[in-house]
Amino acid sequence: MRAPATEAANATETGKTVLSAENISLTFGGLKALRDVSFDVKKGEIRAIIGPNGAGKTSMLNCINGFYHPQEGTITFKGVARRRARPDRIARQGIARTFQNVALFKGMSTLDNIMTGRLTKMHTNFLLQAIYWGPNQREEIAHREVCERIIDFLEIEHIRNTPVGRLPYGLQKRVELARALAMEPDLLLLDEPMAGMNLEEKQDMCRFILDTNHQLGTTIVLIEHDMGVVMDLSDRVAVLDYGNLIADGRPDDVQSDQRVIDAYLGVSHQ
Amino acid sequence: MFYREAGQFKTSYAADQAIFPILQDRLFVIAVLAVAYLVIPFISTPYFLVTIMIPSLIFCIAALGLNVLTGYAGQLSLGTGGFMAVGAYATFKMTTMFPELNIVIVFLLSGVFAAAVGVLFGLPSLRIKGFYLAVATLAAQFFLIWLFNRVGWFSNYDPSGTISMPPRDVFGIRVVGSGAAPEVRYLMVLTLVVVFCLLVKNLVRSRMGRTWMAVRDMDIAAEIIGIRLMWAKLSAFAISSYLCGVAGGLYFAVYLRTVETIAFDVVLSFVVLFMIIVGGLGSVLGSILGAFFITAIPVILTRAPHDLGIPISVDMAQHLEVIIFGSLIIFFLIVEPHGLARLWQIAKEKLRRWPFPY
Amino acid sequence: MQVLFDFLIGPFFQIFEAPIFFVEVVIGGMAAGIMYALVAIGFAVIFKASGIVNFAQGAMVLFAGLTLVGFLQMGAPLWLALIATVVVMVALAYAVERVVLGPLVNQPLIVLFMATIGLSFVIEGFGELAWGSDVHRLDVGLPRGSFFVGDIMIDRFHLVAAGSAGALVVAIVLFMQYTKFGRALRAVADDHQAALSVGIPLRMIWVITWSIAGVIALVAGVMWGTQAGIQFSLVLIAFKALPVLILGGFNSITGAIVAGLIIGVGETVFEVYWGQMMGGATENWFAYVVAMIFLFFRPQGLFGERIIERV
Amino acid sequence: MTLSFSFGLGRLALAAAGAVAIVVTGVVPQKAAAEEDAIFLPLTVYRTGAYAPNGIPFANGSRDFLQMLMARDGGINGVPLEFPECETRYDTAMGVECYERYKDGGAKGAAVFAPLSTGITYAIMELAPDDGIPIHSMGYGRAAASYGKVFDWTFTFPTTYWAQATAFIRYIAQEEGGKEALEGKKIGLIYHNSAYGREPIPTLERLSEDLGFEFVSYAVDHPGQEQSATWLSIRRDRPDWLMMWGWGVMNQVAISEAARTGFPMDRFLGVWWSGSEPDVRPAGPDAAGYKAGNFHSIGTEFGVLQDILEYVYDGDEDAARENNWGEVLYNRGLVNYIYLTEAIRTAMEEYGNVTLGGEEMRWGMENLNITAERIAEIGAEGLFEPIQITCEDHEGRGPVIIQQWDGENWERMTDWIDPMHDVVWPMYEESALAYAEEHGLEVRDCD
Amino acid sequence: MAQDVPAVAGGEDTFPKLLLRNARDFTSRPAMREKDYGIWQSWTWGEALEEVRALAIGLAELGFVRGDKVAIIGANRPQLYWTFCAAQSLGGVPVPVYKDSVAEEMAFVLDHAEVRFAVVEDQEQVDKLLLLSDRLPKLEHVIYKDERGLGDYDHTRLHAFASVQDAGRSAIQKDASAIAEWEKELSRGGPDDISVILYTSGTTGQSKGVIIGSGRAIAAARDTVAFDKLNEHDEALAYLPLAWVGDFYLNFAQAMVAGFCVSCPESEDTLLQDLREIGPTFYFAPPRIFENLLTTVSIRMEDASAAKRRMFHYFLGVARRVGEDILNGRPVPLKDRVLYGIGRWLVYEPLKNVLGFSRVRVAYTAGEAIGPDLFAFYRSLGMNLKQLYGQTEAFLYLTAHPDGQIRADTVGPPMPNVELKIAEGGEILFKCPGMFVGYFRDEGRTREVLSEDGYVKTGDAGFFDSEGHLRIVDRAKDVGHLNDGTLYAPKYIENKLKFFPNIREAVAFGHERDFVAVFLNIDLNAVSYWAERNNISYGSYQELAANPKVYDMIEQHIVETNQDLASEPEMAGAQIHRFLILHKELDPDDGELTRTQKVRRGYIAERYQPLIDALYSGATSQYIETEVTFEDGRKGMLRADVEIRDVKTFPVAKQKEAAE
Repeated sequence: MRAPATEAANATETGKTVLSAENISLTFGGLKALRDVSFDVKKGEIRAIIGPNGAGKTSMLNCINGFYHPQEGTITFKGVARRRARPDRIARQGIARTFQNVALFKGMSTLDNIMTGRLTKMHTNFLLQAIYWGPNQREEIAHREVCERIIDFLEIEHIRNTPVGRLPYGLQKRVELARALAMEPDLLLLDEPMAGMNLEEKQDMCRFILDTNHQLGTTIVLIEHDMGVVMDLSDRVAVLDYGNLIADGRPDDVQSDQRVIDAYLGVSHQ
Repeated sequence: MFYREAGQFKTSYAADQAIFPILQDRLFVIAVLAVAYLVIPFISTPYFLVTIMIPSLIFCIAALGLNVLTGYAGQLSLGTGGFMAVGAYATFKMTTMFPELNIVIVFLLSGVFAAAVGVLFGLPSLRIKGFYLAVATLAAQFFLIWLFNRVGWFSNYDPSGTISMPPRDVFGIRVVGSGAAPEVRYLMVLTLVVVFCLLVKNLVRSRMGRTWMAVRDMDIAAEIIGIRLMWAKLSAFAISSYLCGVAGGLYFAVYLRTVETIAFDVVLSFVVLFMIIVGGLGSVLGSILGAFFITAIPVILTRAPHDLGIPISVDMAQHLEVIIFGSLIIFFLIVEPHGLARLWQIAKEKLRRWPFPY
Repeated sequence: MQVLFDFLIGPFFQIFEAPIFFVEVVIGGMAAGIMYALVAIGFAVIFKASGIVNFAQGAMVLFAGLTLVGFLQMGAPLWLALIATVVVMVALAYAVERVVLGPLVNQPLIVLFMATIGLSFVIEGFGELAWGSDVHRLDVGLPRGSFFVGDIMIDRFHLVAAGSAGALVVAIVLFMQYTKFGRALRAVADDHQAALSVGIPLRMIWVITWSIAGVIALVAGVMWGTQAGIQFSLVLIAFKALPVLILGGFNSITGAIVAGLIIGVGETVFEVYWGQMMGGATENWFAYVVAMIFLFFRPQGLFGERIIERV
Repeated sequence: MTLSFSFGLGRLALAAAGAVAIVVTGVVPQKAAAEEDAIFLPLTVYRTGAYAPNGIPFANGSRDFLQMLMARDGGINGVPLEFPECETRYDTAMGVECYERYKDGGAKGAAVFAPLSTGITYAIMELAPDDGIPIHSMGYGRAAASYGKVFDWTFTFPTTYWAQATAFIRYIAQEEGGKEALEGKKIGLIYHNSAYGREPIPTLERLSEDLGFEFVSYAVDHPGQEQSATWLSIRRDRPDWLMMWGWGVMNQVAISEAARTGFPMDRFLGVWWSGSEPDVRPAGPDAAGYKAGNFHSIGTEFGVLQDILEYVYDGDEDAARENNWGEVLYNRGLVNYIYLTEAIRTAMEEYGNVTLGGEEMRWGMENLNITAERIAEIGAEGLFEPIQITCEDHEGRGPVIIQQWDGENWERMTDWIDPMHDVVWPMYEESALAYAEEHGLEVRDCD
Repeated sequence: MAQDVPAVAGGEDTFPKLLLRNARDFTSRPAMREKDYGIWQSWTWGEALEEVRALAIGLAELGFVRGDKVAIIGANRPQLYWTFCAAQSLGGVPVPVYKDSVAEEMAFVLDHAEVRFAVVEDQEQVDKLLLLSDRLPKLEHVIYKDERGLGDYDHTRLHAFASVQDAGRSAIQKDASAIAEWEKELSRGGPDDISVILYTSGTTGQSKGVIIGSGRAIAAARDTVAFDKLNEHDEALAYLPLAWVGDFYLNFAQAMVAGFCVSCPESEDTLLQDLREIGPTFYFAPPRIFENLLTTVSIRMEDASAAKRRMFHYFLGVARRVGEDILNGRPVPLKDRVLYGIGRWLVYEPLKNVLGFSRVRVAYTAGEAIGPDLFAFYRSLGMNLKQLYGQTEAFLYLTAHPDGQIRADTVGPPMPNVELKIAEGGEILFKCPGMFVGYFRDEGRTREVLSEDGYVKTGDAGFFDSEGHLRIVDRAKDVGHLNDGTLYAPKYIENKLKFFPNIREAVAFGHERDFVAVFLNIDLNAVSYWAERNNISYGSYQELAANPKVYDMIEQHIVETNQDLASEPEMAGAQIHRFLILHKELDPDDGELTRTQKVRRGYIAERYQPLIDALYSGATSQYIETEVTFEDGRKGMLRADVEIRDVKTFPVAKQKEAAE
């Protein structure tokens, strides 16, 4: 296998910051999900967030894509700071994500699901859509082509027309990634992309994530439990524990950080 | 059995995305249209046209409308009757205020008013979901009916609040009102149904349809891929109500000719909802099948004792009809909860795979 | 200007001018609300156990009323007629479970909802077929007439209705709290799997739920029937119960009572003080509009369980 | 998806059967199996649904009378009658279906339609002229249709809602001691919020202007099971008299509520559709004193009812009572078809004793003249008043009585009261001409 | 329609010249399709010319010169077919290589063929070549079609297919005369050019590079195109291995000559679906594929409702009884005609449609003997299935069934312009228009296969029957004798066995032995289905194969076979006495089968020597260890006790029963 981490990391560490979250605190009722977490993502890197269950990893992603609104702190994306913004606006700014528990549109086929990723890029008005032939068809076809390339990229041709509800879990995750890629995001958030997969599926998914990062140049933030995967894939790792950021750095450094070992590695690998 | 798909391959996305990608389906649709246009008007009795075909076709449009909202966008609505009433009264007001205006244009415009009202009553959908929304839309139903009852202006101050359709011609042919031949009315409605089916089908296979379905299937995920929920839901309400409005106009002007508000009461909302459930949610074909099924079955059941020469009293027959109709609905829901369209789909798949079982 | 005054301020003058009358209006509204709630409770019980909005509740009210009247007309004494009717309602519940719910288990709720509408047709057709379409006078000896407390007129019948509703709620609550079935039923509401582990078959629970709803329908039928005779229109009272139901939250029995009172009072006050200005007959939509506006701020209803969205 | 595939074919077969049924309905000729030469009188009835309690007696009266004619006379002047029933459920769409189903029935098509619902009347009034079938909306439907110059195919005799409203006012004036006494009185109307219920409002508003009484109205929406707010308003307003244009359960609830809230029942006056046995039955004795209008008498003493007892029920009075014999709406159904059979006789004078179609029937109705002698001949003396229809006057300006519920039975309590024809006829004309204008109809010349 | 068929017209003697002609004559007719990105991407002949030209000029820019060899490795892709033509246009020689060859084989072929260029499909092949690069000093440039995953590779010797084409296109853009130059280069080609070198894997020994001359290839293709009246309206599906003569012949040579359209499936997994979509009019498949399809059909029908199954089998019966006769225009009772008509509507046409054969006008099977029942099955459905017999050295066709003279037991009369003769000992010798030039860099073996009078030895034994049809008995060297002198043709027996759906592979032994015994492979699909219905649980092929109930069932099949053999006097002596079911499936990766799925008898005999000994020693079971190669190249040991059974045999039928 190729070893992208070292080579690519050198290339991207100098990349400019695409997203920075500063002093984020998020509270639900009395529960503090995130405490004063600061965190940045550089262009072109694969950034991992790890931590034990309930450490606030998903909450962090939810803050980034606007599903939660942190009580304190600012999130700056592509140089623009924001406090409260609806998820759809943030999606349009170029952040896509996948979910821990697949959030596909169950009633639609794989292709249609991926096509929904293109919705924000389609512009014909509804009258033209109703007439269909003409501008709308041209637009449909243009975006279909993009989606077909993604289908090809993720090797899901054979399930193109299958309703996603009938797909096995591993493929659903892949379709979800496809949908996110269809949005051509600048920043891709992956929430446990490999959860519940077998070894072979995990390998495939790793390959797709790397290919996405390399070939499409997409910046990726991912949450993952499988330490091996995280260490292989990511350029930098942030470690959360009980809503606190306890370590942040290159995989090797993080791995050897005592606090991390105590809080996370020690717990889960004893 | 009838399908010969070998050799029907698509060399372009345009062909692949066609409404009927299979040749045999295209031929079938053409045959159906040919029968509808060239055979039915000439062999049917006026009774058949007036009591089954015309109302069924009109309900096709209404069901199509509700299906856009409920089947595609996932917003349950029981306000259909109200939106149809808006269309009916708009038709009446426009055609009496502007007698020169082509009646077909009046029909098409009347939906616009319904759409506006639909958007207004669709606002709660931004917060409310499922059955709660269904009941909330009943507010539209009851309020609108009350409003038309109450405000004399809508009925041109008719003492009884009833509106009746004055005769109107298109190209010198009487299409509505006194003297309009059933065949002409039928053909006009049929044409509108064909056009609207096509337009809706186009919508649902384009961006709009996918937006709606995304919201239907998982609104959170829809939002996160950049869909504006408000816009998506309200557009569904608008287009749904537009179609219901047009259907309401036709229901009034072409089918009943004279209506009072009770014609649009909540029962009508349920009837249309029945159509799409029995026909199939999220399916244009389902709207059509459902409309015909729900319209025609009671008529057939009512007539059955008479036609079969069974000597039972009308009240007995009516009670039996109600029971049978209710049972049929339950039966169909049990047999195929996804509606007649799914049944059709299964039949088609079976024929495509024939002689194999899978 | 005048219009605005009439609309915004005038009615309040009226209220202050005749406070006694206002009290009567409120009482009348509460009475109406109790009547709505009687029907709504039936919905709530079934929804709580199975998530189904049972549209046939109206038809069940009619059916229960018709059956009771039928037995009375056959010369049965009241107590026997009541028992016989309860037996019939339980049989109906059993039949419904066998024929309709059983085969539709695990289907989307909208399908079940539609099935109950079909069921509604069957029940009403069957009821009419069996007992005829006529208006039947129902007199089970409930007190009639009114008396005055001070200047306020109070209807004896309303007191009875309120009492029945209260008793019904208490009975249901006791049933839920202190019987095995009741506990199972609550478990079902939370989690079907958990219910199975309680050791009561799901189907049995459904039969019981629908039987309870049948008994509630009987009570509602008696109340409504005493007022206007047992007749087909009873089916339509389901529409009066729906806004109560959503306002209260579909699965809350307390909610049904409270919302019934709110809607009853709200629509009566509105009709008396504002409705007349608008031409009257505002009750039908007012209830829904109140419910709708309310839902806009609290989408799960008054007592409904909070909907928490997670990703 | 766990579909059983073996089940599939059965399902498909079923769906196919449905489709076939639809097609068969359309293609099988709609021919009623009946005698070739019978006069075809389809009866649109509603024996089911929310309004069935009122529909059943009416339907029975109509049916029994026509059966009696067949049994006693073998028809009319030797020409048999065929009168199939068609259930409308008081629903307009179903009524239209009935109309379409039966309009071409029998040898020469339906001779006349009595739609028995204001909604259906409105709907088929638009259709009937095209088909050449006269409509008889007896005491319901569009009041302005009395104006024969515009509505040449519709007949409203013997009277209309508008006329009745004026008759009520005349009665109230009588009770209060003259028209002048109405000045300053408050007269209320509680009405079914539909075309039917709103019919009298313009007339009453007009009269309130003319006679100086205060008119207040209370709308009750369909179906009208909950009227507590309405009755609280009534209690607050305390009208001196209250009229009711109610229907179905609304009647029963209103009468109960009136009794409950202590409204003086003898000042509560129902339209003729709110004044039959089913309406007062649930309130029972509490409703005693309640009054209602009518345009025919009640009771069983008339010759024609006795003939029915003899020819239809073989003298079995219990069986007859089971079928509502002698009840208010029973008599009304009967009177309806006395009028129509008389119109047939009139037409036969012109066209001979042959099977009549709509065209001939219309002539018969337009030239109908039932004299007192003729009423006596029929055995209906006192049941209704003589009437004459002309080209211009499709109403016949019939008079009205008031009846009262004594807790057990309805009793006729007044003599025939003439409506204020001078008030309503200009209104008929105005409304009819407006309709003609809107619909581009020609106004006939009746001179 | 027929007038466009350039069977004799034109003087094109190289494929590039044919391409020019097609681009001229059939400019806007489709030349190639590929299922890609969800639709059938299509190229007309005009577009194909442009693609080939761009590629050729691009190759030339890379330094491709006359005489260079280019290896072509990958699945059936239009780009790879274009490479054939582009190389030929520059006077180079395409050398297609089996894409699933293991590194060793590939290294041999590439080295032996002295390739300078390789055009491959994807990363997998690139990786393989990079791995072998030390051993292939002559290989200079590797061009890959699919860029996926190759972005980070060192691109000094690596080129994307598109970039080569782009280079060609920009060369044209810079200097329009590049086209003319290319066409000039192209016209330098002639009939004596080497059109292609096809490495035959052969059933034994090292691969041989069969040199096919351009003029001969085209002459052969012209004859066959005329024979089957193929034209530019035909459709074919290219799914056979690129390196096999059949693919080059059918989908390149014939397509070029006739101008028909060749479609490439999306992937192997979607082959059946793609076949169904395209619905080819001209179809070739080895018997194995037809057999697999029939097995699938049978299995799928098992799940149908009883009524439907009865209907299905009833009408298949009708077809079996009268189908051939009706299609061949022989008199048939009216009732059967009517029944056949109904059957056609209810079963045959739908079945063909589902299989993708609705439009088939001409279908061939070859490579192995086809079971007569199997053959009859497809024939009776109304599919024009024929057999042909040919060889790489002959550039495929030697004999084929002409329309109307089709018989299951023969491979037809010689094709036009083919000379056949039977040598003593029964070996078939030929001379034909497409005859090979020689084996590349292997004079010795070239001489070996040529007879003194210039005929080529096929190595097959056969004879002509009374109607002039050729019958193949077996590989000449495989035909043997039992110890008692009885004629023993292993393939004949094996084919009979293999016709049972439950038996996938059979290897018969008997030469110079006392009796005939067989190794069997069960068909995992069919038997596992059978097992499921008979409540037999199993964990692996091995377990299933060893199950006594499976043995019982297979034994029954063998008894039937013996019964059958007993009825044929010539073969009756060669009944099967003993059999065993192998504990593993025969696999090309283990060298037991050729890449074309033919049994390597000798190797198997060697590998399973203990089993053979046991067969003839009378033992009832035998322990064996076998080395196996897994998909990823790892090796492992498989150990098993294999049961051996005796089978009932039958006395030779005294007199032949009347024809059944």
